[in-house]
Amino acid sequence: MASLKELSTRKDPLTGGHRMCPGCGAPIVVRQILMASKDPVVVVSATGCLEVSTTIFPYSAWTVPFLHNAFENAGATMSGVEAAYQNLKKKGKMTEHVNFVAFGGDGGTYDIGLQSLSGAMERGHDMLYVCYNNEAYMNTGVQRSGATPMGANTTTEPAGKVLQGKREWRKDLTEIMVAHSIPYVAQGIIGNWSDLTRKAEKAFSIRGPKFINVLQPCRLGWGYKPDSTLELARRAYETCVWPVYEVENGVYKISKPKEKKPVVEYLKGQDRFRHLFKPGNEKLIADIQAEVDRRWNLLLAKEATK
Amino acid sequence: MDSTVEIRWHGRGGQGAKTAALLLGEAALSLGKNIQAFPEYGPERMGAPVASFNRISSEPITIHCSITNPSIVIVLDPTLMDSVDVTAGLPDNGVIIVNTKLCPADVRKQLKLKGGKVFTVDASGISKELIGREIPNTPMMGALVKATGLFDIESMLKDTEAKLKKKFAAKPEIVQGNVDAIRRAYKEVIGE
Amino acid sequence: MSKIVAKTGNEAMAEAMRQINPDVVAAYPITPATEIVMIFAKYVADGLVDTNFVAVESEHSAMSACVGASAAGVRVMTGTSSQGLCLMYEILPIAAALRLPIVMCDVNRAISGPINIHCDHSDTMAARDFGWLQIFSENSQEAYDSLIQAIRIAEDPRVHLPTMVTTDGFIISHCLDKIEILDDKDVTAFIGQDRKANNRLLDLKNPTSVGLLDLQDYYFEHRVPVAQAMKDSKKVILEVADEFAKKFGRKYGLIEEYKLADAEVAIVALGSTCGTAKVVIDELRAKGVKAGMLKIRVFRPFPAEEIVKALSNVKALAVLDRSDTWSAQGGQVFTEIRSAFYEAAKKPKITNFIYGLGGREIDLPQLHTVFESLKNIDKQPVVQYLGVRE
Amino acid sequence: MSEKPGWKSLPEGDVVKAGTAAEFKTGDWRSERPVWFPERCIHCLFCWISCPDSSIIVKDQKMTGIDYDHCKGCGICAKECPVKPQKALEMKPERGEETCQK
Repeated sequence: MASLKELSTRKDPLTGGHRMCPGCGAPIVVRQILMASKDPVVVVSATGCLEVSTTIFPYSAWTVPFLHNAFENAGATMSGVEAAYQNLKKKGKMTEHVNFVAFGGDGGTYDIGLQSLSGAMERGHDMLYVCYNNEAYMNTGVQRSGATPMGANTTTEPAGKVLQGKREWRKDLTEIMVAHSIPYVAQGIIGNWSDLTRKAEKAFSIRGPKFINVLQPCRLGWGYKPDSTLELARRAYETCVWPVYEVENGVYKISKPKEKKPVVEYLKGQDRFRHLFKPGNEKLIADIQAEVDRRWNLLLAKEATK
Repeated sequence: MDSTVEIRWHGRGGQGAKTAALLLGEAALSLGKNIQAFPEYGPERMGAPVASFNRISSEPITIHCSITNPSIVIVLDPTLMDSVDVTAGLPDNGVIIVNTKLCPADVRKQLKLKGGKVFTVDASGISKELIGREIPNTPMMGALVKATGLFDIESMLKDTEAKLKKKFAAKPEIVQGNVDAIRRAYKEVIGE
Repeated sequence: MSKIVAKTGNEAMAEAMRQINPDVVAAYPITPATEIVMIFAKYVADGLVDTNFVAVESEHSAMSACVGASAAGVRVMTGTSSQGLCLMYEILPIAAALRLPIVMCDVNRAISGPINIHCDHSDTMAARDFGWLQIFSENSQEAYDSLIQAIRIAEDPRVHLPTMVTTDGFIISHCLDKIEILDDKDVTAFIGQDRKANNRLLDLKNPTSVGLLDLQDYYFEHRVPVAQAMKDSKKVILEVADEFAKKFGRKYGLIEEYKLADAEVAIVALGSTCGTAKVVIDELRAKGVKAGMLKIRVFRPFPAEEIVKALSNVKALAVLDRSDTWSAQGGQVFTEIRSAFYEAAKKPKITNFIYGLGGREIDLPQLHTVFESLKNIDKQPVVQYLGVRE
Repeated sequence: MSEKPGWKSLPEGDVVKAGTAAEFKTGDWRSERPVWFPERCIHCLFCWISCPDSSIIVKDQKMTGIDYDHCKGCGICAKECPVKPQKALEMKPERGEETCQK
């Protein structure tokens, strides 16, 4: 695995001067994933925070070839780019190996782009799809997505006098991707660069479709101080709210925290969960803990069965 | 259009420039004025320079183009003066009100401003002290009323209090803090 | 050597695609266009083409993959119809704004609802404002010839716009017809071996960003060039048609005039109806009626000047639309032709017949009715629905 | 608006050369700035790999400074700096406390 010193000699895929919020995690995901590639990369991004803020004409923060098409079609768009590349390679017009990486937020991946992603994975294109998952539609103002956790306050499922934020458990997209039987699926966080770049390196070493789901705290939508982006992600890992694991050819490998902390440790630092701590909402927190435990145990069982 | 007052608010994403314009618009409406309040929409994020606008008139307002020659400019963040041309389009008899600890003469020098009237107030300090957080937008409304005489401060406070009470039903302390901050800024704003 | 063969419209288009040998095809099945893709997929399976065929999971993804592949710099084709085209609508203007010369086989079919698989022009007409060139075909031969020409037109640096070539669903797509197929080598020579792309996404040495966010200060400047390219494309279409005529003998234009020179009554139509109308016109001419027809081959760009010039001596004109704008003001062709005549000193009286929706038969007696109505054009309503029960 | 190019001089099709955002300065977004203390720095590069704005300058695998033209002052670098007891990066107010002297 490449050391930070070694990574620092590679091309930074992004320049400064983009318009993401101070402390935004999305560019950190991009940098850690793409710098893991020794080979040239070509990027497609779904519409979203990352895309609008990095490519305001005539300013592009991408130093690598970049294409944006629309919101729900990063998977399909990359399918076309990759097919073109395979054609050029077949005809001897391109020789160098290229890693194709598509980025989508959770809205563009879990929800509106799921069909396009599923199709691209099923067809076996040689590409890595990375979901920079901040658990809501942040670009349009913190609306709930299929990735939003139960209880979180969003603008389309707000906490109010009667309802306490999102009423449904989040969709487990990573397991949906595992069910595609693609060679490599992983969950990671920002805040653990060595794990994330190792996973990206692993993904780049495998031909075929790969998927990595990266939890990326959003200071605007989650509500915390901008310097805590990485720390908060690590809290999600330590509480097993966001398990960090990989599935290579169907075999599970889980990174287990030294000590599994209670979910409260994760929830309490965020404005989006603040209402859960009001008197009367104790059961909601207990429910969340129970569901986190259930999913964690299920995952452990999957690892155990091999 | 002579009866129309046009205002431009400069702030940073997350500082409440848009909210300030909306609050001012609503206050002016309840004082019997015709109003518009609109933000500049872009992909800018927290911390990025943003602007928002008001039109206030005793006549009906039908115009829907952007404001290029505001008679009043309010700067919520003094650091914006380094990078944004906050005085752009300001006429010679215009008014600029800046949230800063500096005095008007310092601001005039920094902006290399020849005409107009400069006012300053430490809205950040006031909000920190009275609201508990740095949200300079509401105190700046008090400074605005003092500097321009747009409306009667007590009438405006009454209306804003009612609005805030609705918005922050769960946090009454914030409402009082905001009202006090507006009143304090009204008193403390310095002109030339 | 060219050869005369029997082929349906779909087979003819698939044959043209084989000869064009595009680098990437991304497509999804939909009646009545499915067959084009099926035949082409077999060519891929048999190694008759070098194409990377992406069998996507929807038309939205088909057009999205086409945009990706075309931005990568290669020659890209697809085929669809009706709801499939509707599902592509979101991506069609992106292809145009990115100036990607994607070529599409589009088989005209009614749009839902109610669901209907048969011919009308609603799908294609609703896509008229997305910056795609639109070429209509009267029969399989025209579809075949136009598809080959479309590659040249779309890839011309003066154009660089996506292009759709249409046939009428079932009426042409599934009708076996006699057509002349060109020699493979001649087709390759005509279109050129490869697309000469600019701004290639896969140019790793000169990385670019493609498809940026434009705010108020740039969006307009990126849309207007599409209009200019559309304007400039008229000349290119005619140049390509001339070269095609010189090499292969069949002549095409933006419009086709049928016995219009001295016509007093005339119709305007697109697609397969034009062939049927020619028979009616011949019958009327035999009876001494000075009847004629203007066929619109190219609807985008809209050949307004050419249409006005060709019809200026006509006294009464019926525009036939196989689709409706639902504006209660007539069909797309009608409203555009009326608008084109606004400045003209000499103009015919014009009425509109909307006909054939959902594959409703258009036959000789109905077309005779249309011509009959032109005798009393002053008494005709502006818009009429032909052959609909009240 | 006047100095921006017209449509006839723009490149075809909504395309720009890579990396032009470097010309766009976001340094003025800062209210706090990271200050680097080279003598404390162990060149672990945690700050560099964690920076959302590519604003930690690394040369020959060593931290050499901060790109204040683009740094937005989020504070992640200082937070992630592992050096103890005093971090090699500290957040300081962007400007000194200036007050009205009248």
